[in-house]
Amino acid sequence: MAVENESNGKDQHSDSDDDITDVQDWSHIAKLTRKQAIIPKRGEKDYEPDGTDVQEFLLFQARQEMFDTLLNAARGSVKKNTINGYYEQTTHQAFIPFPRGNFMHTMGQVDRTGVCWLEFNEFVYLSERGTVRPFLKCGDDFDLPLSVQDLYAYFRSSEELDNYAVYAHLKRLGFIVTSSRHRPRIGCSENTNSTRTSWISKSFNCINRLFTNLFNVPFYSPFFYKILRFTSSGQLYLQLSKLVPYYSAQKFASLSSVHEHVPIKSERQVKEWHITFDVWKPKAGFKKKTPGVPDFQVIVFNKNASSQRFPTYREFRYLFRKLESKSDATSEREDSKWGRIVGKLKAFFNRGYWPGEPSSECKEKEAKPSKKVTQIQRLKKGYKSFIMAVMDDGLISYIRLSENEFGSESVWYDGARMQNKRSKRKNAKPTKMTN
Amino acid sequence: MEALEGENDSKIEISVVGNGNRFEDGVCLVFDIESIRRLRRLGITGILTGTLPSAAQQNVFLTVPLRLMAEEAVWLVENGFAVLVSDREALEMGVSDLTASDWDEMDKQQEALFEEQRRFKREQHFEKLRAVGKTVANVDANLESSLFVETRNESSVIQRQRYDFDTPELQKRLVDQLLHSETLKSNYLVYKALRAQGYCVSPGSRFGGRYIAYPGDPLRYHSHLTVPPALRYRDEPLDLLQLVGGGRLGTGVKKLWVLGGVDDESDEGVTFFSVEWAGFG
Amino acid sequence: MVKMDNSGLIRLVSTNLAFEQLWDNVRETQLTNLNCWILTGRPAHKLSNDDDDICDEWVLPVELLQYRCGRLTLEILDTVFHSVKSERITLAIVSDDGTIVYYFIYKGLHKPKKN
Amino acid sequence: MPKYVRDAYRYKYPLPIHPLDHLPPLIPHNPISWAYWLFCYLSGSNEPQVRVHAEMDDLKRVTVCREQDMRLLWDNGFFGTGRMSRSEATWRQRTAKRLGLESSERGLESVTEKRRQRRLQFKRERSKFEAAKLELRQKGDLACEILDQERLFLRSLRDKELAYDKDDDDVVFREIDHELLDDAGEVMPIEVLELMPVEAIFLSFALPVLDLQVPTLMSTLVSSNATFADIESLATKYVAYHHYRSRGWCVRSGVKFGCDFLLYRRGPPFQHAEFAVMVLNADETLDYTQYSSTARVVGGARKSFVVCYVERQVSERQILQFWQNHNYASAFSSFKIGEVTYRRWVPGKNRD
Repeated sequence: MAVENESNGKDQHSDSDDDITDVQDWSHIAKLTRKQAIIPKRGEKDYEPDGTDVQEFLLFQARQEMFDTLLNAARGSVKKNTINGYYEQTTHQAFIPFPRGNFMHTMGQVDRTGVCWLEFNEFVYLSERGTVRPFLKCGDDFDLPLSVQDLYAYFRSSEELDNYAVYAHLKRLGFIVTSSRHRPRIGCSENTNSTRTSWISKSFNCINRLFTNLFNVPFYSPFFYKILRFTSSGQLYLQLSKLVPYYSAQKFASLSSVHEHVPIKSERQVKEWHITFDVWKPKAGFKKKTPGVPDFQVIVFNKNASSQRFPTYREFRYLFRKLESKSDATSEREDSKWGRIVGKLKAFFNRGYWPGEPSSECKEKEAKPSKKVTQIQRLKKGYKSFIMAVMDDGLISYIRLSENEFGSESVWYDGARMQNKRSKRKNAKPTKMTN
Repeated sequence: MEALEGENDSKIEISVVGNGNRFEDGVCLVFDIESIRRLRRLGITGILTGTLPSAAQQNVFLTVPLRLMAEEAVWLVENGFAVLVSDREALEMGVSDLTASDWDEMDKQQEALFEEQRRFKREQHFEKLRAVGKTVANVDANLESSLFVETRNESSVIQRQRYDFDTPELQKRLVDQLLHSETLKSNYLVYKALRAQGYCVSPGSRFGGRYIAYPGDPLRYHSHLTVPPALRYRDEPLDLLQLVGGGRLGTGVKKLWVLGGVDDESDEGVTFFSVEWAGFG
Repeated sequence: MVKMDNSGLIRLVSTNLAFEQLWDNVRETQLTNLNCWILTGRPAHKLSNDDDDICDEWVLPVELLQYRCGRLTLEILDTVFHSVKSERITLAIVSDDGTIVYYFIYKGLHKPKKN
Repeated sequence: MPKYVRDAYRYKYPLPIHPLDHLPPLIPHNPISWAYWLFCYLSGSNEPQVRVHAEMDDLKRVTVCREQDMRLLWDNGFFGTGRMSRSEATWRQRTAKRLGLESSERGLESVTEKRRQRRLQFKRERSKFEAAKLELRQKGDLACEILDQERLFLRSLRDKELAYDKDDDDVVFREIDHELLDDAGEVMPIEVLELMPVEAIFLSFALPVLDLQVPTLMSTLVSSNATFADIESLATKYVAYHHYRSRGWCVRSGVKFGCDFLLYRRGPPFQHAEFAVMVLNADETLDYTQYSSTARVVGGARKSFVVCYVERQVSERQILQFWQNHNYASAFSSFKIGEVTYRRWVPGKNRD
């Protein structure tokens, strides 16, 4: 009865563009439920009602197909395969006395007696797709079979319901999703050194600021150019870049426990955000006990709830520090960490105030144009990130928010130097700028 | 909007999931497919959010519950089409009221459903055998375990309690809680004005607004308007940067960016202005 | 009601309309009730396929400063519509980067271009 | 997307302050080369001989009107926007061309205009089809065949629209255009280059380019009796502008995309802007609609959306004090930058 259609092409299609989710052509799913594997295409839509019978008929047909699909999709299983689950109101959990099925690889927890305990999210999800038959644990002799409506009535808050909607949305796509607080933590030694490191970094920041100011002040005075000379645009940029300090993004997983001092002197309230879900891409060897670092961490945000506001920067920083998921750029950068430090030192000594010394960065640029690609990727992707699932009255969209750092990436070019080099080369072609 | 609702139709039941006993930021849901059909005829589409058991691995086509915007729910209640029910309260009352005869009745209903399936399956089976020219006496052994056990959409327990909620005082209290902030109230006025002009209204964050408005059923028509949150008519300066962005947003997707102004000082309703990039400059 | 003084912008916009957008017959009018100025003019070509023909347009200059909020409210817009009795006015948004961008404003809910 | 730039030499320098890049070679075993080098080094200066003349009008707008100045600011880092142009001040050449006074290069604007006309024609054809479809429907036809025809036809039209048409240049000379000509019959230079307030600050406070006094400029932009909020609002935008400029980005206004700045790797003639930046205060939070609509506009133009947060590190009083003492460097360095990238995430595309 319950046919599962794994039509990947289809939902990617719909997800790929918001404009497309706007068009729902139920005739295709109606066919799908009739076991025909068809990749749906966009339905044709009209500009506005034109009063014709043809249009009326097309609308009638579209609705008919939609409601036929809804009415024909019975939820449940044949008696032989039925798995009963029982909801306990006091613990807000459910248990399955005789558990079996694939879902156990990624959901629930089996206790010593072999009973599988489900979080409420998991229970509702499995019931909705017909895998589990839900009951309310009433007494020893009788349990009340629950409907979907009953299950939803047991959500304790609208926030929990929003979270569930996101949970189910990701589960349907095959992701492995767990509530973030249930996952065993790796490396919880943060607390012990946090006070010390924050003190160190605080004092370092102070010294750093002092130096920055010392360098800055004369630069922006009229006498500055009487004293100093710049022999490359790079030196000029280096001076300019000293004015405004910037927050650096956490680039390496290993550094995530270093707590930077974040001054919270905001007049506004700073909300403590919590990660809602840890998410893993679908994979075969997933182990609930040792799940490893999640691929994504998700925060659910209801854009219309008056109790919720989009995070401020202070809240973002707080969140980024709590993240544990893999970030796009991490692995790629970790290898070259040392190389980068050495490079920076070199660049510093080369560029500094030594006149006439060719900037190392310039050489590098010309030698390895591929570096450009990674820089642009770093800037576009950023570092640590989380996914924000935005709930808009039932429609869920996702955004990826990543901590970024433009401050350490210079994209300046030294036109003069490039020109000189080019004129030295014999077969200098008309310039085609590629940076 | 097509044919209006008949006077005699019973009210559509909207379940509200709140926070404990409070319904600020509550979520409004409809579980009954027939009700959803009626809503659609009224020009209210809502968003289907539940897993479709026949295609449980996708998100394009979903089933009940239908989630309504608070605006939609309030509009339905104000126009007498629907009643808000606190499902949690109703369920708890219902469960505690269940008597021995209720349990028996439920058993009987389930058994009746099974019996119907048995009859149908037997007939089908015999049909098949007859086609190949065989007759077998007993099929019940396999049949019993292949009976389908259904988890239904709507609750029978909650339905018994719904009438307790259909009082003007209670409904007003729930509506007030759903529209508890100034922002929500203003947005509701904008929503109502869009409905009054015949538009079908959906949540709009996909297009960068609070609402998007369609000239008819979204199944058949492209949306025409993207509506950002309501503005104060008199004293809220327009954010021109937003307006430039909004107007530009529309040109690509053939939608107008519509500003709705709400004036506390007059009852003249909502003043709309439609914005579109002029195509030059 | 709050008034909106846009007299400083009027030259900027009328020059732009006449010599950059090549509009004809660009004139300035003062809306006394608002203490603000509005321009009329005739575009060089049809501005929208939905228009039947080239017609005179009303242009309201407003200022967009990135570091300060503006003064245009819906009430002011409404009053301008009342004064000019036109289906649409064109907002000339003079931004602080030196550019002027033009946006149509229709009173009420308008249909988007079919095309 | 790199473009072919014919006169890249014109844009040799990324800033109006040029490095001393013509120093003689240093030969280690030749002391005379050292002395000569030192002489050149000391006698040179990065400071320009003549400053760019800028004016502030009654609208508190900073403009540059001399043609050589406009050119200098554009060529050396793409500062400012021509008031009668989309970016570079090209109005005078374009107008001379339009009036048939000289045959110069076709300006970018006129190409865009031709395209626009084509587009309108395409749309007119499309609406004819729509009308035909409606007519068929009114007769009860399901309009299936005509749909396919329509698609083919419209596609061919669109291809034509995209093709760049080289021929028809028409001279348009109107009555009023006489006002534009001087006695010699040449187009008068009425176009000026306008600088964003942040550009004006950068070119006078950070680099000695404009002939404006920094305190005068500042007190014009925010009047002397300004509140802290006014000062902070300007400082916030400036600090963000300076941050990106000093990393080498060409920073231009993002107004057309509903955000604050656009970042070009080198400048508009070279490639499209890669990033669009919204500048916010570190404890500011907007209605979600504002992020999502901006993200959509920016995403539609294939740019990455960055929210740049500016955090104040010292007390309001301290900053006011810096400001009143004209210690702008300290005031600006009392802010700290943080960045968050905002991208759409599509679950279906992130499963494997």
